[in-house]
This record gives sequence, structure tokens and C-alpha cells, in this order.
Amino acid sequence: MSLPNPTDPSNSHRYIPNAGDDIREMLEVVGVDSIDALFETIPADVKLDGLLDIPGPWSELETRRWFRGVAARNITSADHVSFLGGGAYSHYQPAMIDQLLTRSEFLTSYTPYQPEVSQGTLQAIFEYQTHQCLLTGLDVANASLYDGSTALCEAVLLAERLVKGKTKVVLAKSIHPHYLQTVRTYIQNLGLEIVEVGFGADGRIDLEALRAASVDAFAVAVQSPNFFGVLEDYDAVAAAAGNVTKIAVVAEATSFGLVTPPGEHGFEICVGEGQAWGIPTQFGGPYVGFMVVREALKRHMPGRLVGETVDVDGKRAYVLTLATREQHIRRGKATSNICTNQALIALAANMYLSLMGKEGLREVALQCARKTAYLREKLRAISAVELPFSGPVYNELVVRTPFAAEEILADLEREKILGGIPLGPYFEGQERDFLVAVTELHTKEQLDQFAAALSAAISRERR
Amino acid sequence: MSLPNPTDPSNSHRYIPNAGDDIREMLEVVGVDSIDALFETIPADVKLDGLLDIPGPWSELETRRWFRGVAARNITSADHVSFLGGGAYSHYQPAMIDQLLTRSEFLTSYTPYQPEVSQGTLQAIFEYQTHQCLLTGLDVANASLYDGSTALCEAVLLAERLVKGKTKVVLAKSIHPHYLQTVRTYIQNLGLEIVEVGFGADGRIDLEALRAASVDAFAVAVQSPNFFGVLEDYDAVAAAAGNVTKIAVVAEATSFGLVTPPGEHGFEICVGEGQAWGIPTQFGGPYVGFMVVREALKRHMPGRLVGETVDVDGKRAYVLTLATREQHIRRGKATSNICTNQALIALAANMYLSLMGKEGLREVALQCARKTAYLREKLRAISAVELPFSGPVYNELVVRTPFAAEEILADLEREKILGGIPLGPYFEGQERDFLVAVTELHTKEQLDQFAAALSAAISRERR
Amino acid sequence: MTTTLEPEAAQKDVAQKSATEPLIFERSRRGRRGYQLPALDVPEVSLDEVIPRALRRDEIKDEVEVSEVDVMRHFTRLSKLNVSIDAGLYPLGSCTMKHNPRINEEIARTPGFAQSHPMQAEHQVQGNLELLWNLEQTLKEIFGLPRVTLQPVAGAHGELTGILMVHKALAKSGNARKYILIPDSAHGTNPASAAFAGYEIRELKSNNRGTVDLSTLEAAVTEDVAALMITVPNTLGVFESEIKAMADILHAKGAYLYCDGANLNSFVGIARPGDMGIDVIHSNLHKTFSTPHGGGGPGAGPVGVSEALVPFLPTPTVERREDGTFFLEFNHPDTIGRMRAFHGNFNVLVRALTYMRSMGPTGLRRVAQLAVLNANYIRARLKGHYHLPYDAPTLHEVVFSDKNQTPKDVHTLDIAKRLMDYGFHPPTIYFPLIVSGALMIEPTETEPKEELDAFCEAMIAIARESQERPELVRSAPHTTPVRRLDEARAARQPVLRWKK
Amino acid sequence: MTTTLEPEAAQKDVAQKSATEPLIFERSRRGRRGYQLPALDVPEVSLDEVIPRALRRDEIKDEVEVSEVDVMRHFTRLSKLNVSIDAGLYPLGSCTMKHNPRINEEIARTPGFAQSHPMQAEHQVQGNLELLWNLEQTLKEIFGLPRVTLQPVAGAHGELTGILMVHKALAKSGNARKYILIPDSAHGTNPASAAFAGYEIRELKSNNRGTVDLSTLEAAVTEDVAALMITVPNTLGVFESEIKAMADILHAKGAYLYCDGANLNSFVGIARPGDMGIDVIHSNLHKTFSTPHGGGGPGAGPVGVSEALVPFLPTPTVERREDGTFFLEFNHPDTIGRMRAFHGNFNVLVRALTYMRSMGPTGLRRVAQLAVLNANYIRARLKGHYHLPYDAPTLHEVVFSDKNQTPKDVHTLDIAKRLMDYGFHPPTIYFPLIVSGALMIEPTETEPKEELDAFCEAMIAIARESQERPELVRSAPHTTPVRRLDEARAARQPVLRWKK
Ligand SMILES: Cc1ncc(COP(=O)(O)O)c(C=O)c1O
Ligand SMILES: Cc1ncc(COP(=O)(O)O)c(C=O)c1O
Repeated sequence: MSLPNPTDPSNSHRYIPNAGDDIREMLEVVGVDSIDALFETIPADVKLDGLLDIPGPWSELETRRWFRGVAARNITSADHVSFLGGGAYSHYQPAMIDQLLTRSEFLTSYTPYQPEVSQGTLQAIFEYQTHQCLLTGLDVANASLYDGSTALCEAVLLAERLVKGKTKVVLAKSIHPHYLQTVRTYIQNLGLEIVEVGFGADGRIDLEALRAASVDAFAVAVQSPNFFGVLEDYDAVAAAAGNVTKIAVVAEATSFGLVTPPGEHGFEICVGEGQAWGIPTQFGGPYVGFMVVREALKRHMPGRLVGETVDVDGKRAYVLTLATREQHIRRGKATSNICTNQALIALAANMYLSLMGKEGLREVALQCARKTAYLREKLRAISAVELPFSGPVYNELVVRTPFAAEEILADLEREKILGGIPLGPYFEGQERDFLVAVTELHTKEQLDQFAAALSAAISRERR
Repeated sequence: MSLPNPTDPSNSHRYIPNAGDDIREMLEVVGVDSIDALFETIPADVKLDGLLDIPGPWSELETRRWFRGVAARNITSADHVSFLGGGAYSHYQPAMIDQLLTRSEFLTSYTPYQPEVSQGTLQAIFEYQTHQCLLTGLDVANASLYDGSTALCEAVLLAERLVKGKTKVVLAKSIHPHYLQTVRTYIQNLGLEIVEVGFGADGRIDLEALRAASVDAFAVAVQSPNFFGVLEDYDAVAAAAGNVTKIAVVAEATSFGLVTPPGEHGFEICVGEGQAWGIPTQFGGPYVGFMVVREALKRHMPGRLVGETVDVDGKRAYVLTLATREQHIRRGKATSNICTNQALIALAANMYLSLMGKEGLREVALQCARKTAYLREKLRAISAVELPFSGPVYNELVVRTPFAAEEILADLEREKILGGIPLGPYFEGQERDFLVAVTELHTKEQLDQFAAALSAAISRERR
Repeated sequence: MTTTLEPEAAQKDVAQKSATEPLIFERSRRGRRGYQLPALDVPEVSLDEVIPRALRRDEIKDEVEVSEVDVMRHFTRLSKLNVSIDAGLYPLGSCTMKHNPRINEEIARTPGFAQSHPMQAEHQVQGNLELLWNLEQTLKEIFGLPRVTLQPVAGAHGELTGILMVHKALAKSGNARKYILIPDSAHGTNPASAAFAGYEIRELKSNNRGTVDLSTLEAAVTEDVAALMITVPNTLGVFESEIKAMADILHAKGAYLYCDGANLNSFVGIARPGDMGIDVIHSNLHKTFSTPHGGGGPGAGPVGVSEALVPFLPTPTVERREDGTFFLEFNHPDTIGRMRAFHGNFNVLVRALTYMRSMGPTGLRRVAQLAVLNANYIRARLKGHYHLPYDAPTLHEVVFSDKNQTPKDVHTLDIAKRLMDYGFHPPTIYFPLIVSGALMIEPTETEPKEELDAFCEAMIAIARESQERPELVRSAPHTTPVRRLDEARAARQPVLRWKK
Repeated sequence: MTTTLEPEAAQKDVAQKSATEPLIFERSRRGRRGYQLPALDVPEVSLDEVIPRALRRDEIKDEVEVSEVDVMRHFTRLSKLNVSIDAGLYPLGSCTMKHNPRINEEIARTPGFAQSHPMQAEHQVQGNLELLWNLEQTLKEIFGLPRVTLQPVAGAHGELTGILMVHKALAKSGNARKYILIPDSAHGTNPASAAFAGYEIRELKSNNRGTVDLSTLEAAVTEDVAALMITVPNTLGVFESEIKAMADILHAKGAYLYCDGANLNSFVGIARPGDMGIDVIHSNLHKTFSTPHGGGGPGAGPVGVSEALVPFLPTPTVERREDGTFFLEFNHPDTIGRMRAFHGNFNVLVRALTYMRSMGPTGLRRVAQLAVLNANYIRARLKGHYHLPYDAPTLHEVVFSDKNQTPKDVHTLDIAKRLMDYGFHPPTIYFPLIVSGALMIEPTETEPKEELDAFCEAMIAIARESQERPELVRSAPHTTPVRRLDEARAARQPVLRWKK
């Protein structure tokens, strides 16, 4: 089979500048007579004798046709009213942010290894770190982790490094199920043991069980608002956990606008997912994991840290620091294997937090909480609807009907409502429950419509 | 009625940084105790005593809801297959261009009056001017005019300045009707006379009538491809016009990729509309008018010109030049009143022309012409369809059926086809004709579908 | 604070060889490709059957061959040679360089707007017509005038439209008249537009406050005068307090009052042109209503008119039916005609309406208030350092002169160039013409106090430098990608295009 | 040519006070607002009924109060302190900084993708599943391996995923073993990932060609060895020609061959890991497949595996039914489990597939060809000027050292910093560790020849300066927004956040 001749203009590609003349001139300088000659170190018996069997090359027009066609086979909040949450929330996205993010200098730059030509990225990370500290009430934040689930993994591993000899970590059952699954994966070969503590009728962690489980553990982790949307009582949890490392997980980051920060209640570590800060839900990623810790833990921190310093002229500047924690220096003994992180999403979060600011973050949280409370009352008024958990919620709640959640949700979908997330797959015995999230994007009309559609669905099922 | 207090934070607006503290500090420096005091030169009897009666202020969320709702009340090529042309064409828009255009340094900069801090804009205009010269075969292009119709007005006025005493301009009836109407508006008080010359069975200008009309005229203007999509014979037109100023109008600018340039056929001026260079049709604007002239005419050119020079270090640089032609210097005697032009669209055109390049511009034109020829044959095969004009076309043609164009088009619309532009409103006797445009965006399937839908529509009308 | 540093040390962004970017034509290399199209899917018949040989060209000689990467690099680097409002104060007097909200850009790109076609049937573009109708309603309220045309695509285009209407109206009543009165402080487009509308210009001298005396006007308004074209507030930023009296004088003689609305930003929501007796006004939406300048355009220049001029509006107009549907009305027998193909700069109008809705009545009022406060703050801070040729109270802008600096042979141009070293775009210079060595400063309402302070401190530092190190100022700028240009050479031997 | 100028004179973009941009917190002023929300439209019940007092906070102390303008200015100015691939060569070895096509960004923003939710029911997201399925098919063909997981969100995440699979597979067959072999030339994430997967690391010494001798490997592969983690081509750019023999040695002992695919760009479409006997490989889509680096992420690190490891893939996998519909398969009893919540960095995967389709089979092959030609061109031009510690033939990158410069006390760091004055981002430095003072240069295929020439001339000029004006190089950079930083101080007294 004949392969394309690199110097023939008909084989030029728009993403690859050098063409016929360039290639000829370069080959001459290199001193070989063909590009193939440069690949002689690859043994013939592992070389392809033909081309890969994949589609393309496509023009932008063909690319648009195919991908838009595929995207059109999704049903999304673009054409439905969505009440989906469960760790990914639809919030207001300020128009400015995406246009700033796509600036070449942010979008197409690399990790700021060379501070003199990367001050933009470095200062922005320093600001992001500061926002995280203000929101969580803790002292030191890193430059980002992959997402909320892996941030929890890193937190558990950090906590484990703090105490020698202990192998048990206590995790609330009401932490996002994906997060729990991810932790299990991460620690599977590290000789650690996970104890899960369940929840009570209020949807909060069982404090008695927690107290018992914590005794010989190295860490305890709870999520608040938890997977059921219920707010944990940080003080009570801290008291029950005693003096093990306490990890707070926050998967709905707009809650920081209204909910008391874990740092003020004896928690040493707060990790979570920053997607709620105006990041698109985009089927789960890219998002941004955050970790904020007490001052004393900073040298155990995984991931990158940006610090302030000065240049030779005494001018303030920012730089990656405390690198001896990291893989490129410490290699096998590093605090984490993370290298590439979620920088651009952390930058988007910084922009969101700055634009909304002190007042905006509070107002977003207030609107979420108030609209959720409004819906909660509307649902209470529907006789066949049960709200299984009595604890206080932020912007998400569990709804129970006499029927299988999937059937009710299918019914709502016909009304162009994405009504929630069925809990059956994650919690046995909760096959009739589903999780409903409300944000500032929902109008009163949409909430009323949801309640109406739900009771209609129930009566339909009745027949 | 009480007006909002400027220093109250609840009256702060996101687009207006200075708030309470700032305002108080500034008032103190200015030495007045209220902002109102700064408006005392506006007599009380012309001041509003209340607020304007207009909607808002809206948040971005409310803005998105309303405007998207309004946009959804349009039917467009976003959801229909469109064959609309008539001076506005849907061509391939490279993804890169819009993202470059929205860079702050291009989008939010002003006219490059200060060259030392505007070299980006200036060099880009210089490049744009060069592209125009290469495409038209003429010598000097300006930085842009409002659009094709006003560019024709400026060309007529330029030609008028060249010869003293003559008051007659000859315009082809087959020039875009909006362009002709605009010229009439522009010259209404200038003591000039327009003579329109009709077209023959081939859809081209009537050369005999043209020869006669040109005798005592100061200029002749023809459009090619003309409003019917037919290509004029530049040489024949030039010969018939004799030694008056000859103006070529080009409303479909991708035709330059394949059609011989007017500059090589005795035309002194080429003006037209650059929208076809990948600019969205966006209901008619913003577009970009271009004007390119012979060297000898350059000091008569309307609008801005960028020239090359050097700085004090001898470094090559670009600057606005020959400004003595312009309103800010020559005032009442300027070559035009234009000030703000269409710079950003001219920049988009420069990007498009550079990206497509020599080969791409030709391929676009070839695909337009070949696909149009293909459709033309398909339509010929439909017995009830007539193609009234026999002249050669580029990418647009007039279609005639036994029925009113509006009825046929309404029929096609039901098939989600925007089938064309009815000619009845512009040319009496052509109530059964409509104008159909084809570009590289149309697939063979869509062309076949159009032909099929058209004959189906005709048979339906028959019943 | 920048002024405590040598600006040469202070003003640095990272550079990636931008300052030496070649022309795109100089980047061209044979065989490079920047595009790809889907393969032709119709039979490839002989080209002669498509378009006759004689009408074709074989190639576009010397056009470029570059890759997508080359184009991305080229324009990214060029962009880095520009300043922008997003990066800092851009105090060009008379230009109203304000913040350009990005929601406007997002809305303008809504497919339903961006992909709508100007020749579509009315029933297919009800959304667009509804939008245009709403924009006219809003501008009517802002102007205090009964109708507004949205066709003009720039201020100058609006001026021509307005004066053509005046001409037609007067002609209809028997005599189109000969002259347009224009104060000597006016912008160049005013006389130019008046001339293209078929009039001769008579210039009015400003008084020592920079405004027009009623007596001067009275004397100038003869039976031959069609209109007065006046900028309110004028190009010094001074409001013509006797505007109503001026209107009366003109109306008494059957003449019209045209207002150049370029400075509307100074009184939007505070007072309305219609209430001042103004008959015609254009507004530069790319100034007062925040549509981006794009390096020189596009803009939009809608024109509002009084009852007397309504019959002469350009066609078509957008009208609303009882049933709430919209249509284009072409039947205006006295119309001046069409000012441009299609519907004007529609997608600029979309941005402007987005902005008006984002501001609302309270926001627009606040625009004028802060624009005026910001300008007066600069005036107060710089007054001691720069000469103020007219000390009448000013609104949204302030005009200084170089009188204090000329003794040291430092001139307005030098001050402007030196500002660049401090990281600021200069003000408008040498305009208005009635001020010799004018420095015309308009900050707009979107400047934060700290930016105004930094600018004032730079200006003050330059005033000091002009005394202590005049040569430093005279030889500025020192930190820009290119330094002062030989503009004479550009005009003497014009090189207006690249040649192989 | 920049090298004929003093770079200080050559490297200038316009600056707008960016170099002195304060922290966003320092821009905060009481009462400023950057946002607006629609008014609350539900009854405003007492807050205590919504959330109990004890669980609430009253304010976010010290959070900012800034306007939209402040935010736009701030981040626009910050951006100007960064270099970017769009503006020039970014030759970071091992990072594959290539052109980021904007069509990828456009497609990723398609509402159907951007607004889809990770917890939606399968029937609602058939489009997403189809896309993931297609991407896996394409990567399978590129790798020459039977299955690929798309869950890992970065290279290191992929490494952990891969080694966990190896561990589980070995454990299943009775003994998970103790060690992972890693050459001394490896990237730091390799040992780190192996450690977090539960293994100890044994380092393999490279030979004088920078590669691993079969004998060295043979000796190291004991019954306790789980796998060899090797980078192909290695971090010197040298291809391990005996890779198949290595695989045989490992397989004979029941161990696995893990390939760090960070350097896939050098042979994509030319050869396939699966055909080399590789059992596991991750690919950094943000390198080889052009998804933007975003200042440090996000990325994606899909992992391909041989048949033996398929049962251990993370769950869920995406599968296709007879009828062409798609579903998520959770039923893999031997899975290592879930590596991350949801479906990985989905919208990074969308960009990568967009790129793969834009390149196609011919384009991907051309990627490797030109990446290797560009690197060898630089190698040929700089060979006389910089010391080449390993002169084995290299593919997509070349590693020099500072040996020729150290006699003048000019070191790799100095050379790197001096390059900034010439407008270039430096190469990767001091990696791989087996080269003292390494300068690791990877141009990628998206660099035009003229950019490579300018870079080489800058490097040559610096080599000359190192002899003639070493202090000039030692004190570089001179033209950047900030100059050399006191990094020791940053680590000694860490200031990791702003405080009021
Ligand atoms: C006072 C004044 N009038 C008229 C104009 C012309 O407006 P445009 O540039 O939009 O044509 C300008 C703009 O510079 C101006 O400042
Ligand atoms: C050779 C090599 N291996 C692994 C990695 C880690 O990949 P990532 O940064 O995507 O986690 C890198 C990236 O720097 C690399 O260059």
C-alpha cells in the first residue's frame, strides 16, 4: 500500500505549517533524504505498513455536522427543565467568564514552571487559593485537584500520613456514592480499611455509630450538604469524632455562601467539588477539586501551591513553591502523583467568585435555599409525596412517592422535566426515592410546574 | 417622585465601578456636595423629574431569557435549508475567526489614531487593503466603507468629482435594487441624474442602450455577478461605455476566486460587499463595503487609508495617511463624511482571506460554481420550470414557475426549505420568478431535495 | 504607583516577538494550507461548461499560502500591539470609550439572530422585527421624540439622514434653503454631512465660554438657513444652557435644530433632546450604548425626529399590528428613501438593546451621573497642572491645552506620546479646533477611581517632566512597539499595499 | 531577525500597566457590585425556617466587592503577563505544546454536550455514549489494543489506573508481587503512581545511549517484579529499539509492560504500542491530541490494555447494542473499580475526538513525521553550539546540556531565562535527571520553519553571549514583567494566600 508523500501540497494539513519547500530545506540541513530515514530506530516489524483505520481527515464543516448530530441525540437542560444535582449543579454562568477563559494567554499556556513569563497564571492561582481559604475558614489551599471524588481520596491519604500505625478511615454513607467508590479504588492496595457510618431519620450521620467507629480511626469524613441535600451539624460530628483528623466534603460549593464553614468547627481538612461555581455540568468534567487545610498540614498538601515572593528588583511576584512535596522532586515518596491538574477550571472559579463577590455569593446561596424551601412546602402539600429526611437542607432534597422513582421520572420527562436522580441504584430500600436539586436558575413558575407535574404523575400511576 | 441615591450600594451597577465610598471621596475633591450639583448647567425645565419609562435593569439571566425568546421567533438557516442570496450569502465560517475577533485588543480598541499603540489594527488594515488589490486587479483599496450599497454611492460621488460639468450617471437595472435605491437617496440634492439601463434575454446589460446612455455620462456602473446571478462581459461593457469612469460592483465577493478581475478589463473602480467572506448574514449587518481604485484616483478616495512608513529608529510601521481627504481635516470639502467604518468586519475578512488563501479562495468559488451548475441542470430537467436568463452564472440563478413565486416558496417552507427571493416586488412582470443561491455549504443531497421539493410544489399548485 | 517608577521600568507585558511580526504575505510559503473543505460531491463537469474561459481567472496572483497555525500566530501577535478598553482607561474625548459587556457579544451570536437573512419574508423574521420595534420604542423614550429610524450605521450616516430629511421637509414646503449653521467647535463630520446633503456651511463663532451666543445665532438665522447643527453638550463638554431659546429662534424662522448626539452619554436619563426643542438627533450607539468600537467600527447611528419630520423618515419602517405581529411599512410617499441596503447594522442594534435592558432607567441615569463625576474629578485634579482654556462648567469631558508646557517647547503631541510610556492611551488631541493644542479627556462612567488617579498622577508627572526633562517628553514614546512615526513620508510617498 | 538586535529592543508588546496589577482582593471597594440576579420570586420566609441559625454564617469575611469592569480589567491584564502557544513556540520537552485548534473549543461548547448532566439516564445521553464509544474505537486502533478506558483525567491518573489493573491481575493469579521497575530517565509521576498503587520502585540504570539494556532488564526481572514502566520513546527522545524483546523478557516472567505514552506524538500512526508487546499504555490527550493545557490542566489520560487486563478495567464501560443504542456496563466482577466520579473529563474527550477526526489517518501520520523532522532540524542546527550528552538518534525531542557553557559559569537556568529576552518560552530544564543541566527541546509538528530558525538563532546568540558577555546571560531575564524570583524565600517563609 502506498503512503502519502509528505512534500506533495495535496497532503498538507492546516494544523501542520511546514510543507513541500520547508520539508526539503529542512531535510537538507538534517542531512537525510527522507523523513522515513528519521524513523529507522523503530524496528520494521513494529511499524505499520499502512495507515490507521480511522475516519477523517474531516473539514470543519464535516466535523460540525457529525458532532452536532451526536449532541442532538442528548436530552439536556438546553431543552428541558432540569432538577438534577447529585454533585453537579446548574448555576448562573456569567457571560464574561468564558470569553476571558478563551484568551490564548490563559487557554493555551502550560503549567507556570517559568514564573517570569507566567505571572498571570500564578497570581490567579494565588487568588484562587485565597478564595478557598475565605470560603472554608481554613488556612492553606492548593492550586486544584482533579475533582471532588479524587480530592477526597487525597484527603484520606493525607490524613493517613499524619498518624503512624492507624489503618482505619470512617466515611459517612451519605457521602456521594461515586466519591466512596473512588476512595475504595484508590486505597485498595494500601492496607487501609474503610468503615461506613449510616444515617438517621433526619438524613444526618448516625452520631452514636460515628463515635464508636472513630475510636481507632485516623480520619473521619462527612459531606455537608450530604448526598441527600441534608446539612450535617459540624459541631456534633466533630465532638463525636474526637481527635482524629476531620474531613469535610462539600460537593455543592455555592453552599459556602450561607452555610457555616467547617474550619470554624474543628475540621482540619475541607475538600470538595468546585463545579457549582458556574462551571457547565458537561457530563461530569472537566470540573475542579479543591483542598484546604490547617496551616500545620501544609507540607503534607498534595498538588501544586503558589506562593508570594519578590524578584531581584524587590518587586512582588508569585511562584510555584514547596515543590519538595511533589512527584517531580520526591518521586516515589511524593505526597501525590498528581501533575496536570484542573488549572483552567480553577481560573474560571476564581473569576466567578470575584465577579459574584461577597454579596453575590450570599445572594446565590440565599436564593437556592429559599427556592428549595418553597418547593419543599409545595411538595409537603401533596398527600402521596413523602420527604423521607427531616434534617435541614440547602438546595437539594429527597422525594418519595408510592411508585418506583424511574416510573415517576419517566412520566415527568414527558412533560419536558428532568425530575431528579433515582436513589435505588445506590441505596437499597430507597427504590421509591429520588433526589431533586433547586438553584437560583429555577423560577417560581418552574417550581409550581414541577409540583403540579409530580402530583399528576402520581395520580396517573394510581390508575 | 424620589430618584435613586447614587451612594447607596443597592443602586450600584455592575458596569459602573465607582460606588458609595468612591463617590463620596471624589465629590470632596471636586468640591461639590452632590452629583446633581454637576448638572446645574442643564436648565431645570428640560430636566426629567423622574426616571425614563423603559424596562430594566435586567440581570444576564433575564436578558438571556428575553432575547433568546425573541430570536426563537425567527425562522432561519439554523433550522431550515436556505437558498437565499441576493447580496447576503451563507458561506463557510472558520471557527478560529470569531475567537480571534473577540480578543479585547481587536474588539474593544478605537480607530488607530495613535499609531504607536495601534500597530495591530493598522498592519491588519494594510493587509486587508492588499488583499482587495490582489482580488480586484486594481491598485489602491481603502480601509472599508459601510456596506456594498453605500460603497456604490461613494463610487458615484468619486467619479463625479473627476469630471467637471457632467451630471449623468448610468446604472445597470440589474444592480441590487437596494443599492440603486440607496444611490438615489444619496444623490437626491446634488443635481445629478441617474439613467438606468435594462437587460436582455441573457440577463446581461443591454449593450446598445448602454452605449447610447454613456455618451454624456460621467460614470457607468454594472454589477457582476449581477442581481440575477449572471456574469457580465466586462470587456464588452467597457467597450460600450467608452471613456467614462467605469465602476464594477461585486455583491458576491467569493466570485473573485474564479471570475476575472474588473481591473484587468478597463474598470477604474471596483466597489462591493465583503459579507460573503465568511461574515454571518445577521439580518443585513454589520457587513463591510470595499472600494478599490486605480492609482491615479487615490487622492479622491473616500474613507481611511493606511500607509507604510518608518519610526524614528527606522523600523517599519503603519499609519493612517492622506488624511487631508477626510472630514476631520477637510470638513465641508472632504471626499466623504465617513468616520466610523466597519473595521472589525474588515479584519474578519482579512482573517478569512488569509486562512483560505490562494487555493482556498479558488476552491470555494469552484465549488459554488459547480454546485450551482449541477442544480441548474436538475432544474432544467423539470418541465414546468423555466430559467428565464441564458447568461452564464456564478452561484445564483433566477427560477420561474407557472405560479406566483410567493406561493411556491411558501410550499417549500413547509419542507423546511427557504427556497429563494421573489423578484416581483423589484421587477414588474417577474412575479413568477425567484432568485436561488447555492454555496459550498450545500450538499448534493440538499440540491436534489430542493429540485424534488420544487417539482412537488408545482404539481401541488397544479391541483 | 507607576509615577514613582521610571515608566520604562513599569510598563512591561511579556512579549513573544510581536514587535517584529511580518506581513501575512511575507509569511506565505508554497504548499502551505490553512483550510479544508468537504470533497466536491457533484459531478466534476468541464469548467468551460460552468463558466466560459474568457470570464475566468487562472489564479489570484500573489495571494497567500499559510497554515491555520500561521494565521493564529499572526493575528494573536498583531493583537498584542494594540491597547484596549478591557486593559485600561482609553480617555479619547468625544469617543465615549466605555466598558463593552460580554453579554452583548453572547446575545448577538444567538443563531436565530446571527443566521437570519435580510431578504427573508416578514413572517419568517418576526423576532427581528419585534427587536427593532422594541429598540425604537426605547430610543423614542430616551430622545423624547415620536419616531426613530434605525437604518443609519454610524453617526455621520445619521447626520446625512437627518439633514436629508430637513432638506426634503423644507423642499416640500416650497424652499429647501441654502445653508446649515455649524459652530466652529463642531466635529468634521457635521459640515461634511451637510455638504453631501446639498447644503453650504456657515460657521458660527463660539463665545468665550465655548458656547454659541443667542445674538450670534439670531444674526445668522436668515430665510436661507435650513438648520443649525449643534453638539449638545458641545465638544468642550459644555452644555448649551440656552438650547430651548435657540430652538425658538430657529423655529420662528422655519428652520430646524439638529443635535449631534455623540455626547448623549453626559445627560442620558437626566434630560431629553425632545424636551429641548430639538427636531433631529442621531445617537452613536457605539458610544453611549457600549457596542464595541472594533478598531474603528462597526457602529450604528439611529436618528430620532420630531412630528414635523416623521413623514420623511427612510423606508422601510417597522410597525406593529393590533394582533401583536410586526411588518415593514414601505408606503411613506414623502420618504427620503433608503439610506442603506437591508436593515442597517442589525447585530450592532441587538448589542445596544441588550445594553439598554441591562441598564434600565436607573442604570442609564447612573451612567450620566458617573460619567460627569469622573470627568469633573479629572478636571479638579489636573486643573493646577494644565491650562484650562475655557473654565465654564463641563459635563462628561474636559478639554485642557498645552499652554503651560509650550514655553519649554513641549506640545500636546509630546504629552500624548509620553502618556503611552505610563501605560495609558492618550486623550483626543488638537480637537476641538477652537482650542490650540487641545487635550480632550473623556473617562466615561466605567472607569474606577483608582484608574483615574493613576492617570492623573501620570499626567502630573508629565507636567513635571515637561519642566525638568522636556527632551524626555519630546522624544516620547520610549516603551512602545514602535516609536514616533514619519507620518510626512507616509503621505509624501504613499505605500498603501504590499507588493511582491 | 531578532538576533541582530539587542533583544531588549526587539521584545515589546504594548503595555497597559499590567506589570503592576494588584490582587483582586486589593481592588475591592465597599459597595461595588459585579453581578445581578433576578429578584427573588418566591415568598421571603424567615431565614431561620430555611436554615437554622447555628448552621449559617453571616458573611464571607474579606471576600471581594468589585464591579464587572474591575474583573474584566484584572484578568485581561493578568493574561498579558503570560506567554501562550498562540503567540509563539513553547518548546517544553515532554509537554507536546502544539497548536490548539479553535474548532475543538466550538464543538465542546455545543449545548447538547455542555449542558448534559453526568447523572442522567442512559436513554437521555445516547449522544454522549456514542461519542465516548467512538473515541474508544479510535484509540483502540491508534494503540493497537483491544480496550481503552476513558475515565482517567490526566497522565498520572492513567498511570495509577494502569498499575492498579496490573496489581489486580497479578493478585487474581495468586501474587500481586512487590516491585515496579522504572528507568532512571522516567518522569516523576511514574514512581509516584506506582507507589500509590501499592508497589515499591526499583530504578533501572540507562546505558550510554540513554536506553535500557536487555541485560540490565533481564537481571532485574525477578519473580517479585510486577511490571516495567517505561516511556517510549524515552525522555531523551530515543526509541527503545528492543522494546519487543523487553516485552518478551517480562512476559516470560509473568510481568507486564507498562508504557508511559506521553511521547506518543513521535510515532502516532507510524507504529502501535500493541504491536510492540505493550500491555498497558496511557495517552495524555492534552499532549498528543491537542486539547489546551489551560495553564496546567485540565487534561485526559485514557488507558489502553491488552486482553489479559480487560477484565480489570474501571467501571462503567461504554458498550454498544445490536440495535445501535449504547449503554453503561457496570457488571465487571474483577474491575479495579471507579477512578473518578462520573465519566472523566468528558469535554476534554470531546475536544480530542474532534482533533482526531480533523487529522484522520493521514494527518496523524503527518503529525509524527513533522514533529520528528522539526526536532531533528533543531538538533542539527544547535549541535555545534550546545553539548549533546547522548548522540543516539532521537525522534520528537532533543536534549542538550549546558556543558559547553558551564566553564563560563553560565548554566542551564541562565540560558533558559535569557531565552525569554529573545521572546521565547524556555525548553524543559533539568529533566531528565540523567542529564546534568538538561535542556529538553520539543518543538512539535505545529511550528513553522521560520519560527524554528528564529529559536535556533536565539539559542546560538545565547551560546555566543555565554562566551562574550556571560554576566548578561547570568542576570537574565531583563525584559520580562518580573525578573528572577527569590524562590528560596517563597519556600522558607511560605505566603500562600492574601490576608487583610
Ligand atoms: C462629536 C462627534 N460627531 C460625530 C461623530 C461621527 O460619528 P461616527 O464616527 O459614528 O460616524 C463623532 C465620532 O467621532 C463625534 O465625536
Ligand atoms: C513523560 C511524562 N509522563 C507522565 C506525565 C504526567 O502526565 P500528566 O501531567 O498528564 O499527569 C508527563 C507530563 O508532564 C510526562 O511528560
